Amino acid sequence: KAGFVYVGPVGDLGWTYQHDQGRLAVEEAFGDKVETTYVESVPEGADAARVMTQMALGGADIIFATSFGYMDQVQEVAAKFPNVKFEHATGYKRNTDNVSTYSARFYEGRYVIGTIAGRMTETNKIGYIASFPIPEVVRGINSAYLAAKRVNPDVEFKIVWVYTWFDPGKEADAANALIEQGVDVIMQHTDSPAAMTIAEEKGIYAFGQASDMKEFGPNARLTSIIDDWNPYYIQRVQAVMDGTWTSTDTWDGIGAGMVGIGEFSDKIPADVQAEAQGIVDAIAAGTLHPFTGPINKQDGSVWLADGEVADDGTLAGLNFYVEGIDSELPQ
Amino acid sequence: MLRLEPRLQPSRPMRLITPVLAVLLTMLFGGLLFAALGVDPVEAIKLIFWDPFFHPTYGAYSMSQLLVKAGPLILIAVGLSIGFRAGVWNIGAEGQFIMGAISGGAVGLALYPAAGIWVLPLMTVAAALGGFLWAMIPALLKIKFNANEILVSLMLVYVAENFLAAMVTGPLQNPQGFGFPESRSFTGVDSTTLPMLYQPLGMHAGVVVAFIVVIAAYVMMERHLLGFQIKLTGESPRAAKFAGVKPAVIVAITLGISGALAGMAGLFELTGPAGKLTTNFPVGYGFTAIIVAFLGRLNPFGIVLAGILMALTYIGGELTQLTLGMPAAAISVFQGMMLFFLLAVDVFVNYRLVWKKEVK
Amino acid sequence: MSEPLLSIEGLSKAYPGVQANDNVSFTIQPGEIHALLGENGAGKSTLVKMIYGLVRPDSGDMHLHGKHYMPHKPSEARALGVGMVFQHFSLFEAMNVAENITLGMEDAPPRLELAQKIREVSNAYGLPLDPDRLIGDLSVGERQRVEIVRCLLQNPKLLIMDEPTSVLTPQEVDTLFTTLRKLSAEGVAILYISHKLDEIKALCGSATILRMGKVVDTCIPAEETAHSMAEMMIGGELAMPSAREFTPGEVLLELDGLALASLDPFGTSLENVSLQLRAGEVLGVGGVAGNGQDELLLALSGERLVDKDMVKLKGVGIGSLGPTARRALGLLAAPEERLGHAAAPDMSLSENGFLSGWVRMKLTKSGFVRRGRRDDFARDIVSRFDVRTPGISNAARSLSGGNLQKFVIGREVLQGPTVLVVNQPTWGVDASAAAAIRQALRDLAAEGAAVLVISQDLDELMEMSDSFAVLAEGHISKPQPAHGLSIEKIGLMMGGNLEESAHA
Amino acid sequence: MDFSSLSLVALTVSLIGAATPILLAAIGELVVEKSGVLNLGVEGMMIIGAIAGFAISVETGSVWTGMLAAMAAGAVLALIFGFLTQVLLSNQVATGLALTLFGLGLAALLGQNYTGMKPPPSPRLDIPVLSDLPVVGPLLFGHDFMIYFSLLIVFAVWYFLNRTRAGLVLRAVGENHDAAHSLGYNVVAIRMAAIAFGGALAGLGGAYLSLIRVPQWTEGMTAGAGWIALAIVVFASWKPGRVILGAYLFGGVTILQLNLQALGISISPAFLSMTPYLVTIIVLVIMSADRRRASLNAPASLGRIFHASH
Ligand SMILES: Nc1ncnc2c1ncn2[C@@H]1O[C@H](COP(=O)(O)OP(=O)(O)OP(=O)(O)O)[C@@H](O)[C@H]1O
Ligand SMILES: Nc1ncnc2c1ncn2[C@@H]1O[C@H](COP(=O)(O)OP(=O)(O)OP(=O)(O)O)[C@@H](O)[C@H]1O
Ligand SMILES: [Mg+2]
Ligand SMILES: [Mg+2]
Repeated sequence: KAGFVYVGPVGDLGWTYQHDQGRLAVEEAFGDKVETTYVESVPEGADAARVMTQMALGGADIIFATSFGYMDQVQEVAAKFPNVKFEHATGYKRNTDNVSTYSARFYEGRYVIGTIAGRMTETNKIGYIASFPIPEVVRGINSAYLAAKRVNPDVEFKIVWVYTWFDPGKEADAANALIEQGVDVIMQHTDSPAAMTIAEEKGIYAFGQASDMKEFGPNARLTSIIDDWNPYYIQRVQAVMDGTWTSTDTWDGIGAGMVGIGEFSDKIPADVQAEAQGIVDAIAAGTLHPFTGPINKQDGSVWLADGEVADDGTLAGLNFYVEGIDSELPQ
Repeated sequence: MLRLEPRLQPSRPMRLITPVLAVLLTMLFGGLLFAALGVDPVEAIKLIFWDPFFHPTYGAYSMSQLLVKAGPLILIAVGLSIGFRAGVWNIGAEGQFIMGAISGGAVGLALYPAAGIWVLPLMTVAAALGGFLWAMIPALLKIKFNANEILVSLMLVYVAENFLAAMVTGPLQNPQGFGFPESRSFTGVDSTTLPMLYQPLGMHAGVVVAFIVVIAAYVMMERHLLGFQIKLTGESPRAAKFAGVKPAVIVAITLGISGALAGMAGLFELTGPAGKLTTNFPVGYGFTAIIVAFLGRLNPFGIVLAGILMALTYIGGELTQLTLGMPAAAISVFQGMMLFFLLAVDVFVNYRLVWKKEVK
Repeated sequence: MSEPLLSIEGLSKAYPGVQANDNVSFTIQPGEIHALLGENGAGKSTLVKMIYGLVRPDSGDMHLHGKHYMPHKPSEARALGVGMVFQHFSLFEAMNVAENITLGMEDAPPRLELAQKIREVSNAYGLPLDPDRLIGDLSVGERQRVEIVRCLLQNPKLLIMDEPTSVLTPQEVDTLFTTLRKLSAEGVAILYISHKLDEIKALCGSATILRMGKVVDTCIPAEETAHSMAEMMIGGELAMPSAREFTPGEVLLELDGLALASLDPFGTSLENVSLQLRAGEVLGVGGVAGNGQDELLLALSGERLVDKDMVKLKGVGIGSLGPTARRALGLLAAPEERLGHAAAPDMSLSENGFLSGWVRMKLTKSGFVRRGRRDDFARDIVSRFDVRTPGISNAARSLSGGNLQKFVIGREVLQGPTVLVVNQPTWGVDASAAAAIRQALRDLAAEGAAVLVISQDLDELMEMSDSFAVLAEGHISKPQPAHGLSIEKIGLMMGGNLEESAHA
Repeated sequence: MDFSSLSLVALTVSLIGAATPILLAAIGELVVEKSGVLNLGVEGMMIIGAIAGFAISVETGSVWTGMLAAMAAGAVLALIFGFLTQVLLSNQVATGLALTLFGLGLAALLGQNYTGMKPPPSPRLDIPVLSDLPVVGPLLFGHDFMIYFSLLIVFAVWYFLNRTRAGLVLRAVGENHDAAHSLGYNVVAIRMAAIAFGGALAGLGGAYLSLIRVPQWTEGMTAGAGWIALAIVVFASWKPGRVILGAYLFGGVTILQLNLQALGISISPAFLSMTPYLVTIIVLVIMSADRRRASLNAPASLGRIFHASH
């Protein structure tokens, strides 16, 4: 029996939606052998602890807590139910050995779309709709910027922080504001497909986020970064059934299939498609790491020496822009 | 023709019957809604109203969570009800809740890592003050400029939310938190953890404070001159002026009290169930409390029952999601219905239904 | 006699707890001015509202011009030639005269044409009106003109007037009577309600008297005295206030250059109001409503603050003190509006007693309400002032106007004030209740308090006051002995001619 | 910093888009308040309009039908409020809040099967030659039809309230319901009609959001717009023309802060995000400070319960 705790509604077409796809994949894979339950729109804090406790009481063997903000509650409930396995997405605490954490290296995907954006922009201005200044988002901006800069030295990033994960109206306004600044490719780190629809309407390019979003921008969408939790969820549920489940910290990317790159649009010229595919393959093979030196911090100081690769610890807490981004990181 | 006819005095029996009637009507129509969603209505109603107490597996635990959920609702709603009775419509308690948590939290973080039993009381005072001051903004703007407090207090909720975001990515951010937008955990340290007094009922110190406030509010409203003046202001502002009540003072006092209580609720949430400040810290207690205040008929003891009833629909609602796979939205609709029915049957307290035939 | 214009046949109407009208029948002839008399709550307004289609009777029938008549709504009544001027005006302050008139007409002509007609008709009947002025800016007399002109524009056959003169100057009353007589001569019937029996005598050709919803008598007013009509109304003997000697004592209240800007966008500001009030004295302040009466009461009750020395109580400046402090010192007040100002409608009588009485009657102890004493105080008021109510836990709004007024006055009188200020103490109150209230105020003065009575009712002021002053456009005339003032002279003063009095 | 790239024309065009849902809802609420009723449930009616408009457009393939459905849905929801407050005499503040809660929940429930869908495209009114003119082209002729419609509605409301007898009656009811009743007007029926109209326009505002501005359906997508609409009515001191000013000002501040960010200005975005709300408060204060003017325009019976005894 597997329980899923979601922070948003399953219909958000973004973060929660993809986790729920994972749950459905589990049902699909195991059929009658597994029963899944979920509670949606669970606020972080006491409500999350309560829902997880009730799931545990209700006999769940494994519980997927799919928001970073559930971290303390996961530890608390896990300590009370040593026989239940807890999987906490994007967290970093594993206080008891029945807790695993897992996350995806979305920055790898952003390196791919950064490359495409750098090639596709004609105005050399790329827009970025950002939610909150947290390491996850900063990592994505840096990665995309490094990739774009590499293929197009003239490229410039325009970043708008909307301070929300989900507000279609505001995201649409932000997209419009960016377009007015001459941006012709938009990336986003928010959850709704609003920016995609605006891009479609205004005839510029954008990338799907979390889910493919093709239906929102048949012309605008170049490709997408897809959260694909299915393999991981199936594997973890299988492990519980086999009794082989252990506490782990998983941070997988393109290689493990946790980060999917959507189908390339035929708007992308063949050579760029090939270049992007090359990057996908190289990252998957482990031969390319987006954060490989020489990289300076925004203030010009050296972050990574030539050939040096950022360690996961630094990446996990990344809180500065790399050199070249002409904007201040809100603190 | 059916007509409503005013009663000479509000009916006492109706005061007691109508809430029960409203809940029964909600069960009936809610059941129809659930049936339409393809869920067994009897099972769903039982899960919401009965199982949080008596379910063999969930009951004991759910019961311990009722007060945890109801506590902040009651604390905020009692404060709001005092204002509502004076005709002062503070609907920005959510903002005061946030600002209370921020100010109380800031004091706790400033003292970090000092330990001592005085830390938590000091934080509570700071939180009350934070909520109080935030509520003073609409109060002063109303007093000085006649600005509508409904809208000002509401706009300030959005301001407070953004302020919270600035704080947890700035001054109050956990230096050891890997850059995540959150403060240190308050529940990790004894001196900043809200004591849990009786686990089986989820009775933490904040709930106890809420109950003390309920009693104090009752005494104030029913036995004290100030309570009389507050009610008088709401009933008849001009008569209140005649009686020597200064409207500005009542606006300031009632908004101040509700702000301070919402601020305290914010701190109890912070140092208890929530544990730390994040951008997701506010979960709407300030708005739900408005409904609780009306469900409880603006009476402190009524609010206790209403708060628990509301908590029941949340917790029971989760059980229906867990066991019947019912969508969360169905529970919001259910809660909205309950409020509609309560407001609807309320008319019978002051009016009676009569049948009159028409003359040609 | 010819066929009656309107015949009323057995109309009955019950409200919860009262039979407002009980099998009422009478007829009105064309061109007749017919009075409807009765105590407060006798059912006069209810009856005329049924004629106007605003209230549906429980049973009974009516005929207009011999045809079955039972209007479902006022527009039907208006269409059949029935017009009505309400006891409480049905006007919209923030709108202009023309808009207000349009609202009361079925098929109002376009704006310009209507404005023209308003000017014509209003001038023809001696009630000139400017169609573009805001109602809020008009005096009460002018507002009433609007109501009347609104009816006249629709060529009524029957005009109902519910207490139209309670707020007019004597000159305005005269103008109104001229208009009504003219209408009557043109064949318009008038159904006229008033508590002012002298007016009834002067104006009406016949009268129907109601008591507790029933028709108890009819009479020809010209053949009766005011006293005899009053006794028909109450069905018993009318107590008249006793005569009283007045020996002025020390100065208790002094107003010195009192000035106060009105907060009401349509109110009048007070300017340089000065007067003295001595122990044992009843000072009557006359004047048309809307000339600063409300502001004067607010300045004295302490609801509005002024400079410290503008108001002195026993020589001590108290202008900057609020109502509570003033009460503690002995300056009490009873405002005009009973429900919503003097009393909170939905609160019980015991709470309403507490409302102004808690300071002097010591109804609190360290801020807590002493509920026993509070209830005793309310019970005391109810029994000493003959307030008719089932009990002190009843809401203020459940009382009839006259009874609530007795409660309000009683509440202040029983607190033993040094100075009591009352505004319109008997407005809309029936004869016996009014007599009781006046007697109580005079008794208070006889005991050595000073009483300031603001009123629009000149007869009342003449009957009660030792000295008299007039408030006009925010200025007050020099108080003079009431004794020996002529109605004409007072009328001129009320019209704003304060010089007349100052030189007199 | 380079402000030259901040195009006023483009800014204006997009602020109009951002302001239109608020404008529609606010002008509807203005009529409701002019009749003496305070309906705080605008947010709930908007979101119901958003989903109803979206769902019906998707089902029928016609944006027009969707818009009509949104208006009907908003009106129906408003009539629940009307029934409770006008017939059952419930407290308007509490009922309005309940309406918002109910509307948000119901919309989420109804919208479960519509997430991720794309509505049919809405016709634009790009007038071929005119909209290509510099400056005036995009400013005057480059909008979607709803923007013109919203301005038309504001004008119609102004005309109705100030130039027609029915409008006069509506204002009279809001001014003094007892007097209006004495003159024989059916206060409850008139208010019900106003409430339904307000609901219809709030619903239309919601549909604008889900069909044109964002075009998609997502839960909670009104994100507080209904509350802003309420603020704008006070801000406009109950005058239709000023509602346009208020809505465009709010839209303008919202858009401007995003544009300033895109320009790279270095003010904390959290603080920039507060500005629309702070500006609303400040203007509210300025508008309310003149007590005489405010009290003349404010419907005197606003929020008071009316009960006619017969
Ligand atoms: N709408 C109502 N609901 C309940 N009772 C009413 C209503 N209107 C009048 N009454 C009651 O009916 C009775 C008659 O009232 P009505 O207003 O007709 O008296 P009136 O003769 O006009 O008195 P007044 O001289 O004070 O104007 C009173 O007891 C009054 O309280
Ligand atoms: N200072 C106080 N502190 C707390 N409660 C008080 C205080 N003063 C009065 N009360 C409460 O208020 C109520 C009425 O007060 P009190 O007994 O002084 O008035 P009373 O007129 O003598 O009333 P009763 O006739 O009922 O005894 C009582 O319930 C009393 O307990
Ligand atoms: Mg009457
Ligand atoms: Mg005692």
